[in-house]
Parts: sequence; structure tokens; C-alpha cells
Amino acid sequence: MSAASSDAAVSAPAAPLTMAKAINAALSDAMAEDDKVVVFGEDVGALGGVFRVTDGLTAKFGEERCFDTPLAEASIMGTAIGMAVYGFKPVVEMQFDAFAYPAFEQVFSHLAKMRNRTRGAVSVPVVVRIPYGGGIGGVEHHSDSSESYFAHTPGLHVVTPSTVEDAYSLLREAIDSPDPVIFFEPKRLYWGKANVALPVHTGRIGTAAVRRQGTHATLVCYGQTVPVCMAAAERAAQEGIELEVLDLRSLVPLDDAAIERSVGRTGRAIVVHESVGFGGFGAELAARIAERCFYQLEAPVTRVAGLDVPFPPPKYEHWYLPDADRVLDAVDRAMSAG
Amino acid sequence: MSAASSDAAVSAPAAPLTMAKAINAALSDAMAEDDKVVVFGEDVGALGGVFRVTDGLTAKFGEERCFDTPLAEASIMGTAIGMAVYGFKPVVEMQFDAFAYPAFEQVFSHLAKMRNRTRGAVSVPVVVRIPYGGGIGGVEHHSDSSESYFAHTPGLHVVTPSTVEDAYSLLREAIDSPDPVIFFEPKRLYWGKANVALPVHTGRIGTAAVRRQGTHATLVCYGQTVPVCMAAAERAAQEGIELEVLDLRSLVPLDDAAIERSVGRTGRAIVVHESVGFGGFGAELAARIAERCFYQLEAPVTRVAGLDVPFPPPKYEHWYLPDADRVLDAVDRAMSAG
Amino acid sequence: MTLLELSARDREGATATAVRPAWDSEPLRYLDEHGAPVEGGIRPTPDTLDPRTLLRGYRALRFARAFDTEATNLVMQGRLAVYPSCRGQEACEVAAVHALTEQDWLLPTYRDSAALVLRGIPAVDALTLLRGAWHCGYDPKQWRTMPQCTPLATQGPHAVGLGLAAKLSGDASVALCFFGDGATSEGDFHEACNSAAVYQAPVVFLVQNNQYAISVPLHKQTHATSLADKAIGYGMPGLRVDGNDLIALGAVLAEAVDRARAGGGPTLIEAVTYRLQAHTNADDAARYRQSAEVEYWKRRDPIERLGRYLTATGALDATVEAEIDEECERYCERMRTRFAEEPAYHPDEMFEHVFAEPTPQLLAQREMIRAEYGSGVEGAAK
Amino acid sequence: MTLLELSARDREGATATAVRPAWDSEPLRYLDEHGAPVEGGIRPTPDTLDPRTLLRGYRALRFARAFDTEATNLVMQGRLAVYPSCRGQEACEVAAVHALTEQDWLLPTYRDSAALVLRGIPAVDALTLLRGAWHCGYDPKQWRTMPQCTPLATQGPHAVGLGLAAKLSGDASVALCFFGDGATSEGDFHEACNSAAVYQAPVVFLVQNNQYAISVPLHKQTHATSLADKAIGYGMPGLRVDGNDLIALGAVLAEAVDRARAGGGPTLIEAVTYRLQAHTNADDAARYRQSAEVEYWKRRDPIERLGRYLTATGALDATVEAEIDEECERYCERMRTRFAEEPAYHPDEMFEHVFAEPTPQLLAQREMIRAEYGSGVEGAAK
Ligand SMILES: Cc1ncc(C[n+]2csc(CCOP(=O)(O)OP(=O)(O)O)c2C)c(N)n1
Ligand SMILES: Cc1ncc(C[n+]2csc(CCOP(=O)(O)OP(=O)(O)O)c2C)c(N)n1
Ligand SMILES: [Mg+2]
Ligand SMILES: [Mg+2]
Repeated sequence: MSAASSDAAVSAPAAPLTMAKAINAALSDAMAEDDKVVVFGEDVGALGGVFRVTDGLTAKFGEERCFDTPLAEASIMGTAIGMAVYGFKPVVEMQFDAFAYPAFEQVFSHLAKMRNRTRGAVSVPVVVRIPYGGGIGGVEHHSDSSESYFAHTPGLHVVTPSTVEDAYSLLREAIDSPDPVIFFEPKRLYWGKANVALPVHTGRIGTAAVRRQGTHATLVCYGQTVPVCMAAAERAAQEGIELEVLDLRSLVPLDDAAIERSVGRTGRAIVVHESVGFGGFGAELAARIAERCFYQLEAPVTRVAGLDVPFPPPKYEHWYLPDADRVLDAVDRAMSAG
Repeated sequence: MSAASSDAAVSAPAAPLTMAKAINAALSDAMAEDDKVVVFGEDVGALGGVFRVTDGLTAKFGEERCFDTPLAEASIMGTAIGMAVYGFKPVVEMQFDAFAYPAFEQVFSHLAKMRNRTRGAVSVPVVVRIPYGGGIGGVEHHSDSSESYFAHTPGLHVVTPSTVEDAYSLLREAIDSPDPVIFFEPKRLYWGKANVALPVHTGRIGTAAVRRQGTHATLVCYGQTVPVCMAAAERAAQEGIELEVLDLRSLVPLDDAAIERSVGRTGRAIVVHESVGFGGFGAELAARIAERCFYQLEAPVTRVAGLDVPFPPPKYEHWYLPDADRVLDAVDRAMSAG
Repeated sequence: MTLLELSARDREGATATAVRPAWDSEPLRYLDEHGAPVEGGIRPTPDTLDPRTLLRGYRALRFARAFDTEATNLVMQGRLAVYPSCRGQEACEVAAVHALTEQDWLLPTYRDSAALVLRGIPAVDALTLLRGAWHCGYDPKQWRTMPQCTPLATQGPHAVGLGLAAKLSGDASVALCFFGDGATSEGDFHEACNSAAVYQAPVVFLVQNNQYAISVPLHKQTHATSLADKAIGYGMPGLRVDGNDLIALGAVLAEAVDRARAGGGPTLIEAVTYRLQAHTNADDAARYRQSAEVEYWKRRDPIERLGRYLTATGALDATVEAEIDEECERYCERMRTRFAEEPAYHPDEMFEHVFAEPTPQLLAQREMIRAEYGSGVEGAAK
Repeated sequence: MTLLELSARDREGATATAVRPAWDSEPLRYLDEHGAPVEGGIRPTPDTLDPRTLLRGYRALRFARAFDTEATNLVMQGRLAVYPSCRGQEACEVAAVHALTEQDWLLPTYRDSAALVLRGIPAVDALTLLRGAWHCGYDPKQWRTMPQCTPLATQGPHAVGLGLAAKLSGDASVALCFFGDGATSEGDFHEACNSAAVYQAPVVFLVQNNQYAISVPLHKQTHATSLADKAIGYGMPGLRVDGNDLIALGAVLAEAVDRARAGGGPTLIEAVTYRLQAHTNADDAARYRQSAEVEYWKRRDPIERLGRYLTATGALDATVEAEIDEECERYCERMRTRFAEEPAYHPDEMFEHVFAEPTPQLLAQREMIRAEYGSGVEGAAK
């Protein structure tokens, strides 16, 4: 183990840290601890990625541990699969959500199925980092939320942090996982800061986190909609409505227990995500809640999600994105029902 | 208009017809009526497709109207988009469900978005034929049900027939549509016969069909699970339980009215499809029903769907596929609830 | 001798379709970096060298540079969401547009805004995407110009479809498709080139090899010495040309477009050029390249080179230059005023063109949004 | 002269990395169709021509043919779900396997079941996929053989990953990846070749050009005269070899594998062969090809050709043939008995290896299925 790795072991004093830097630190610490961890993708080397998330990794670990690839996502994904079969732990970056689409066949037909196909003989511990979501004024193809496609595909773990701590902890967990993990990075939250002492561990993949306790209704959310829901809960509290905010963190595996515990108590649930609502992951959440909490529900489970239209241009996205107002409207409907 | 087209105009006497032949007739009639309709894909020419669905089209209309392409799905899809922009009406075949994955980027980023991107200036009336589903003893990648990915993508119409009549009628509708239509063909039903007089018109895209009327519960299904649900309803009737079978036919647009009408009456709904259950299209259906029929529901909406595992090998698929027994178990749960 | 050498020897038995590659490190060229005809260079047809044609090209180059500079200013003033500059690549933009007739199709990338205005599209419409006002601001059918494509190489198959459609329709129109060097690594690039060759579709694939894909240099994109060599594998002509030499570009493109129009099938052209600016205004090129390299290429500026040649041949003088300066200034003036006024945006727009007819579900969502905001203008003010 | 001719002339300035293509219509060859050394053919190294090596190759060819024939019988008896025969392509199967050491990786397609058994994998395990018993019946790591790949060309990038991993690990292992001619049209083929060349990964891409992609003939797959020419665009060696000539194949593969192992990077090899059977048992080849064509290729059968050569050189005689017949018969005998017994299947299997540890949701589904069927055997009987 290198010096860097023992650094990683002793926790640094809490300091203001952005999510982007926390992810960078998680990569760096993981690479220091295990030289089978390699990072590659488009512009992740000298440039440090278009979001600077891989900044300095090539300088620190060399071209063989963090390198730029030719511009070919299917090949990036397939190369990661081959390297994982050989014994490496590749962490690949898809530069933006929509640019992971060319790699779908590799993900759906191989990454997700290799373990099952080989009866467990071959595992492919690949981590796929995908910056996703809108709110950054990106032109088309730069603001998609594609988690629903992946969550519907058996064999993949799908996680997404909403806090700086989770960004670090979940990524370390993802890299340690023997299963392929799709790691969705809420790009709008990249620059949000928090005082965090690294390394930090916030729980296992598959566990949700209650961000705020409440009694009247549960806001089920993840990634970029967590701060939105926190803001909504803040305002609702001023009107005496106590909303519980449940940050799923992991879509697969899903923490059914945490959801039932919360909704079982509040009797009302509002599912909030940015991805297109129709056939989106929120549908799975709403369906499960309605089925499993049928007798506790005092109002229909409502969804606040991205509109069923292609993600709009920057001048329009504030209308598209779920915001606190839209969440509170849904809360009002839920409170006035039943 | 050519001779063939006037043939198509006068309805032939009812004769036993397979779904595969009905689709073939729909293609042939559409090509005869409009020479902008072209059919292409892998092996659709001389071979007539691996399922013989395009049998005879090249002989009848020539290499320029029905032709084999190089083996490249993204290129097939992108070529169709370019031809549609130019004024053609391409009907392309993806040889099997899983082999449409390489074309996803073209579908998600272009086919679905071109009209919206250009404010309606450019429409891309492409029909994408995808044989899907299991039950034919196919080895891996030959039995996927990928409709959920497409239904979650705004800008696409997604339809799937369960009867010979609908196969013909829906495909004609799809080819006439100014919007891109993903036409899922339930390959296990290809060889099912019915007495049909062509041409036949069974309704507009976006309308569901009640296949059997019932009062106790509604089975919401589409494609390959329609016959499964009909069989279940048959057996339930013998025990005095009258199940309504609603064949959606169109996932996008979705016939909310028909669903609410039925479930509003029966108060119970079981959603049945072959696609992986988790995050599948059934989740959208269950979520909508639970939200919109909240006060009419006497039992939780349950889902009977493909298991949350990669589609298994032929020797295992009978365990994977929803069958009448599994549907009836769900019906029992629904009937005993509430 | 190795089997490689052996098959190399047999290489002499090359057949007709076997197009020889242009992998000499020196691309096809007419002007040297000082704007003088280079010896051993190509011998263009008389009409390519017609002073009026060249002057028209020069005006277009100056115009493209002016437009690009103004757009760069606009993005710095926050009037555009993002802007990928084509500074240094203007010769490719001009040559491509001038090689086409009105009925031909052009398939631009995000980098090719200059080509849009050269085609005649008003600047506000051409820059709608980069302004963030909509995904595309012009009617692709009216201008026979597809929307600027961002998913790399995905426009390639569209060009094949347009070309094949023209061929099947018996039309003489050609589709010219832009790519960057990085895009040649994508599967769609391969599928498009291969399919176009099989269909013998009238398509010209023009790769602007500006040496970088954002930060990734060419040698990490290909191990070959020329991107044009890829043409050999498709059985199509492949040419490597100096992308900063408008005369050479014009000659090469004319040949390719004529061949396509005459039913001779597709051609792959690699135009060797350089991206003088960062990838976009959001990029920091200092992280991955030396200023010396940039200086080297500035000395090979496509505009200066042609300018010197035209001045030497007497086709260009101070008065004409002044004229051009004024035209450009007037154009940029108009751009500034047009971009100063912010149009009104209305949320209904999002729902208008998802389908030919909105679904009941979309109408319901539109109502929800209307209820939230009333008129979109307030919404925009939000 | 046209610019094409011009750049063709400059073609002489070819640099080292510029590998000359093998587009002479005649591929590299040692044996003529009658099994006699062809003049002007390749001159293999002595050890390639070592009689023991060649006899081993011949036995393997005969064995592959016997296995393929038996598998074809099994599918007709309904013991396999489907079977894509490699009849006529055995030389490619044998040459590939014999070119590799145990630590090298092999990436087979659905067509390459013979390569699996040649590698030593028991027939029941090799045919598990095609039997429909599971997706893969052997341990890919134990055999350094990836599962047979069905999504065309998608195994290419996996080969790049295995090769790159070996290179980064300082291991000497090489990855050999099979493709069909049709698969070369897929984007993944391009991305894999291009990336392998950029990484200089130790990979050998072996395209079995059996003239058809199901029903689609080669000329609808490419406009080039050789698939090996694609290598030029990647800056890697490309060779076109007679795929029914085990000696030529052995020589070509040995050179490519050695180069890869020595750090010389990837090679693309096109083996010109023919699929004597239909695409699979489910296919009807009469719909798209003439029997005369099949007859032409039967006369170029790889086994007969090598057999005649070995008989002429005295390395092979009736006794050895009889020996081989018997070995093959014994092997097929065992295959028949092994496939006569149907193993027990249990529904739990479906849930076992979705993840390293089943999720709570999967455990719940497993319970549901158990409740439905109790023991899987009943279920199987269902
Ligand atoms: C499929 C896809 N992957 C990644 C990106 C992100 N991206 C935008 S531009 C770019 C570099 C493109 O380089 P090149 O093709 O050389 O064109 P240039 O920008 O130099 O004109 C990348 C990686 C994208 N737009 N599409
Ligand atoms: C991505 C993908 N598209 C389509 C198919 C369906 N398919 C299976 S084999 C085949 C033909 C392949 O031809 P070729 O690559 O020449 O290999 P061969 O079968 O001749 O060995 C096709 C189209 C597939 N398996 N994968
Ligand atoms: Mg570039
Ligand atoms: Mg083949």
C-alpha cells in the first residue's frame, strides 16, 4: 500500500468540500488503496474531465491508471468489461448523460448480464460514472436523466448521491462492489459545499437516508431533487406541515423497508424526480408504495417529475424542472385528499 | 395507384391468416398505395426476414423498395431518419428485440426528438418493427421485452398488437402516422391464426380494446400476455369470477379513459406484462391506476410481470413467463383483499 | 520476408475500386503558408482559380471570421449559452458551403455555425441552439441544412439516408456531412461510411481534423497517419487535404461533389486544420496544449494565406479590403442589436411539437404548467 | 490527372505505419485447391511445416468436423435449441486455437463451438448455450475463453479490454477475437479495432469471411474488395488469407500472435472461407444462394486439401486415418450418451447470480416461484 493510501486511512480535518472534489477524492483514495482501480474515459486525463472531477489523477497515478480514450463510448464500456474480467476495477466516465446512449448495448447485453450468464464465474466490477440532470443551462443532450433505463435492467446497481458525504462514500462503496454500479452524479450539485472530514462512510449501497423527519407526508426523492424537497419541507414547516424527506441514494437495490416505514407513518407520499415522469423510476416507486402501503395511504401517491417532453432548452428548463412550488402544490393535493 | 393498391382497397373474403402474414399484407398494401413507403433491414430481402414477415416484398416491389442493409442497426435507424426527412416513409426491421439496443442513441437522441427539435418543421414518420418477447425457446438476447425503454422516451409512439386484425390495422396506422412509431411484434403470436378479411381497420393508435367483459377485476395487458389473460379469465369464469380483459394495444399514447372506465367499474386491477417488472411499463400502469382510481380501488393494484432477472435460457423460460396460473394467483389476492 | 511484406508486394495487383490512400504526411495543397503556389502542389481547374470565385471565397472567409468573432463576444457577454468557435477552420466552412448547390443537403455539427450563416441562415436563427432559445432555430427543409448535431457522428447515418433518398428519387442532390477528428472513432462514423459505400449514395464525408477532440490530441484518437485512410476499408475514395488552403479544399470538394452527383458514390475527405480557440468558451485549452503550437498554426491562418495570394495576383487591394471590413462591421452591428433584445418565451412551446397532435396526457401537463405560471412571460421573468 | 490519382502517386511516400493492404483478389495461400503447394504462395517457417504440427492440425480438423456433424445431428434430434454450423470453416477454428497458448484469451461467437471443444472444453459444457440449458456452460476464466457472443461485434471491445489489461499487467497473454464478415459493418467492430490500435493492445482480430451474414452476401456488406483493408484506416497490419488453408492460416496467425505478444500491437486478419451449411438449422439457404456455389466451395474443403498434402508428403496414411475415424467416433459416441440424459433444472438458478448477493426483492420473487412449483423438477416437468 502506498503512502497515499495510508493518508486515506487517517481522516482529514473537516473542511469545506464540493461534491466534485469529494468524488475526486474517492477516486484518488480508491486508486491509492488498490492498483487494480483504473479510471478512463473522454478527457479524464490532462484536462481532468469537463467537470474537473478527475483533476490531477493522471499526474498522481500516471497515464496507465487514469487515461484518455478514443471517442467511442461502446468501446469504453466494452473495454472496461474486458479489463474487469481480467481482474481490474475500471471506473469509466460517460461525459454527459445522453452520451452514454451509444454504450447501452454493452451495458444491457453484457455489463448487466455477465455474472448471470456465467453462473457467477465472471463478475464485472465496473463503475460507470454518469453526470446527469438539468439546471445547468446545458444545450440539448446535456441534461437528460436516464436512470430509469438502467434501473429497469436486471444486473445493475444504480446509485446517486445528493450530499457531499454520500458522493464520497457511495463511490467508494461502488468501487468496492463486485457488481457493476451505475453511479449517477447530479451535475447541478457538483459545486455545492459541505464541511466533510474524509474518508467518510455513510452506509451501504441499498440504504436510503431520512434527510428530514416529518409526520404529515413523505417526499421520496434522490439526486438533484433532494435539495428541492428540503426547500419545500422548509417552507411547508412554516405553515405547520411537517414533511419527511427520504433520500433513496440507491435505486437498485431499493430500500423498500425505509419507504414503507416512512409512508406507513405519514400515510401520504409524493415521489419527486427530474427524469421524464411517464414510465420513469417514480412510477415504480408510486406503484410499490400504493401496493405495499395500500391500507395506510390517506391520499393517492402523487408524482412530481420531469415533463413528458424532450428536455427543453436552457431558456425553458426552469419550467420543466420540479421545484419547491410544484412539490408544495402536490403536497397540498395530498393533504386536502382523503 | 398501382393494381396492388386497388386490390388492397376491396376487402378480400375472410380466410385463416397468421399474424405474420397479416403484417406482411399490411406492408405490401402500404407499399402499393404509397411508393414513399420503403422497407429495409437485415435479411428482409431475398430471405423475407428470419420470421418471413417481409416475404415476397422485394420480388413484388423491387430492390429499391425492400432491401437488405449492411449489418449495422444504428446506421439502419439513422438512414431511416435521413430518408424520412427527405420525404420517405421507412419501415425498418430490428431482427430481434435485443438487437435494437445498438440503435438506441439514434432513437433516443434523434428519432424521438427531431420534430420537437425543429418546432415541427421536420417530422420523421419512421416505423420501427421489433419482434419481441419470449416463449419461443430462443437463446439469450432473443427474448427481451424492451418496450419500457421506448415508452419512457418522449416523442415515440409505442404500439403492440395481440390479434391478427390489430397486427394489420395498427401497422397501417403506424405507417400513416406522421410520428415515429415503435411497432412491437409479439413473436410468440406470429403463427396464431384468425379468420380475417383484409383490409381491416380496428381503431386509431391510442385506443385500447376490451377483449372480454367482466365485473370483478380488470386484467390490463398487451401483446403476448393478452392470450394469457384470456385463458385466465376463461378459467376464472368457471369459478364464477368475471374478469375484464383490457388489451392496451398502444402504450404511447395511453388510453387512460378506457383503463379508468374499466377499473372504475371493477375496483380491482391486475397489470400483466412479460417485460421485467421492476421499473417496467406495468409500474406506470399500476401507478396511474392507483392514483386515478384511488377511491374506487377495493384492493391494491398488483403486477404480474417478467421476473427481475436477465431473461433466462429456454429450459427456464416457462418459470419466467407470466402464465394463467400466476395471473389467477394475483386475482385471488386481489379478490380476497379489502 | 514476412507475410506482411509479401502481401504488400502483391499490393501492386490493386483493383480499380482499390483507392490508394493519401497518407503522405503532406496533404494535398495549392498554397504554401505564405500564400504562394507550392511546387508539386495540385493543379486546380481554371474555374477553381477564377479570381472572381476566389474573391468570393475570400469575402466569405472574412465574413466567417467576423461572425465567429462576434459570436465569441456574445457568449462572453452572456448572450449565448455556449459557443464552440471555428476560428482557424473557416476555410473548411466556406469550401463546404460553396461546393454545394441549393438543393444539396448540409449536415453541420455544433462547430459549424459559420457554415449556417454562409448558407444564408440569419444569425439569430443559426445561433438559436447555442443561445439556448430552442434546439434549432431554422427550418432544415427550407435551407436543406439539418439541425446542428451534437451527439458525435450520429449525423453520419442521416447523411446516408438523405443521399440514398435522393438517389432513389432520381434527384441530383448530394449530402455533405461534417465530422470532427474525434468523431471518426465513433461507431456511427464507421456504419455511415460503410453503408454509404455499399449504397453508393451521393454523400461527401468531410472530416475537419482540427487536431483535438476537446483535450484529446489526434494521436490518442487514431494510430494511423491519416484519417482519410479509413476510406480504403470502405472501398471509397479518400483524400487528405490542407484544411487551411481554400483553393485546395475547393478543388478536392468539387471533385467529390461532382463524383457523388454523377453516381460515383461517396468520398471521405480529411481536411487538416487547427482549432485556434479552446473547445468552447467553457474550456481551458492551457491545460492540454502549448501556446507555441497555437502560434505555429496562426502563421498558417487560412484567411491570411488566401489574402496574400489574391493581393499578389492583384485581385485584392486595400479598397476591397475596406469594403469587406465595412460589410462585416455592418453585419456584426446587426447581430449585436438583434441579440440585445431577448425574445419572449412561453412554456407552451415545450408541448407543441412532441407529436403531430398532443396526447391527452400532454394537454393535461400543459394545463398544469399554465395554472402555475399563467402567461409564460412572467414565467420567463421568474 | 485527378486529385485521386495525384494522391495515389504520392502514395509512394508511405510511412512505416502505413501497412499495405491485401486486396489482391487472391488471398495469402500455401496449398492450392488440390492440396499441392501453390507457386508464388507464401513460404512458411520450417516449424509451421513440421509434419507433426501439420498432422496435429489435421487431426483437429477431422475432430472439429466430427463434432460439428454430431452437433448438427443433435439439433435435428431436438437435443439442442439451435445450432450454427462451422462446416467448411474448420481450418479457422483449428488455426485460431492452435495459435494460442493456455494463458491467451479466446473470444468466440455462436459460430465457434468447435473452437471451444478444441480448446479442451467438454462438449456438454461447450454446447450449454445452444442446448438452452444456460447462457454459458464453462468457466471463462478457467479456460481463458469468453462466453460465446451473440450480439455481433460486441465482443470486440472486450478483447481490447483483455489485451489492454494484460499489457498493463505486464503479462504476455494475447486476446484473439473472432468475428464474421457481417459483424465488420457494426460500430463496435470499428471502435474495437481503432481503440486496440491506439492502445497498441495485444489483440488479434480474426474475421471469418464466410461470404454471408445469414442471407446477406458480402457485396451488400462492404464495397471494398477486402475486409482486411479496414486495417489501414486503423494503422494496423491487415492480412487477407485463404481461410480453408490451414498452413497459410497457421503462418499468418503465428506472425500476428507473435507481434502482439512482442508488443507490436493488434492485427486484423480476414480469412476467406465459406459457410457450407445454412446459417443455422432454422435457416433455409435455398432462398438466397445457388447450390452450384456450395459445390464450388465443397471442392475447396479445408480438410480434404490438407489431407491430400499430408498423404502426398507421406505423413498421413490409411492407418492414421482409421485411427482418427475411431477417435472421432468414440468422441461422438460420448456426446450422444451425454446429451441423451437431460439434467435437472431448478428455477432457483434464475435468481442465483443476478448480483453477488441477491437483493431483498429477488429473494421475495424466488419465494413466490418456490411457492408456485415447490421443487424445480416438477416445474421442469410442467
Ligand atoms: C456521442 C458523444 N460523446 C461525447 C460527446 C461530448 N463531446 C462534445 S464535443 C467532443 C469532442 C469532439 O471532438 P471532434 O470530433 O474532433 O470535434 P471538434 O469539437 O474538434 O470540432 C466531445 C467528446 C458528444 N457530444 N457526443
Ligand atoms: C447486433 C446484432 N444484430 C443482429 C443480430 C442477428 N444475427 C445473428 S447472426 C447474424 C449474421 C451474422 O453474420 P456474420 O457476422 O457474417 O457471422 P456468421 O453468422 O456468418 O458467422 C445476424 C444478423 C445479432 N446477433 N446481433
Ligand atoms: Mg477535433
Ligand atoms: Mg458470415
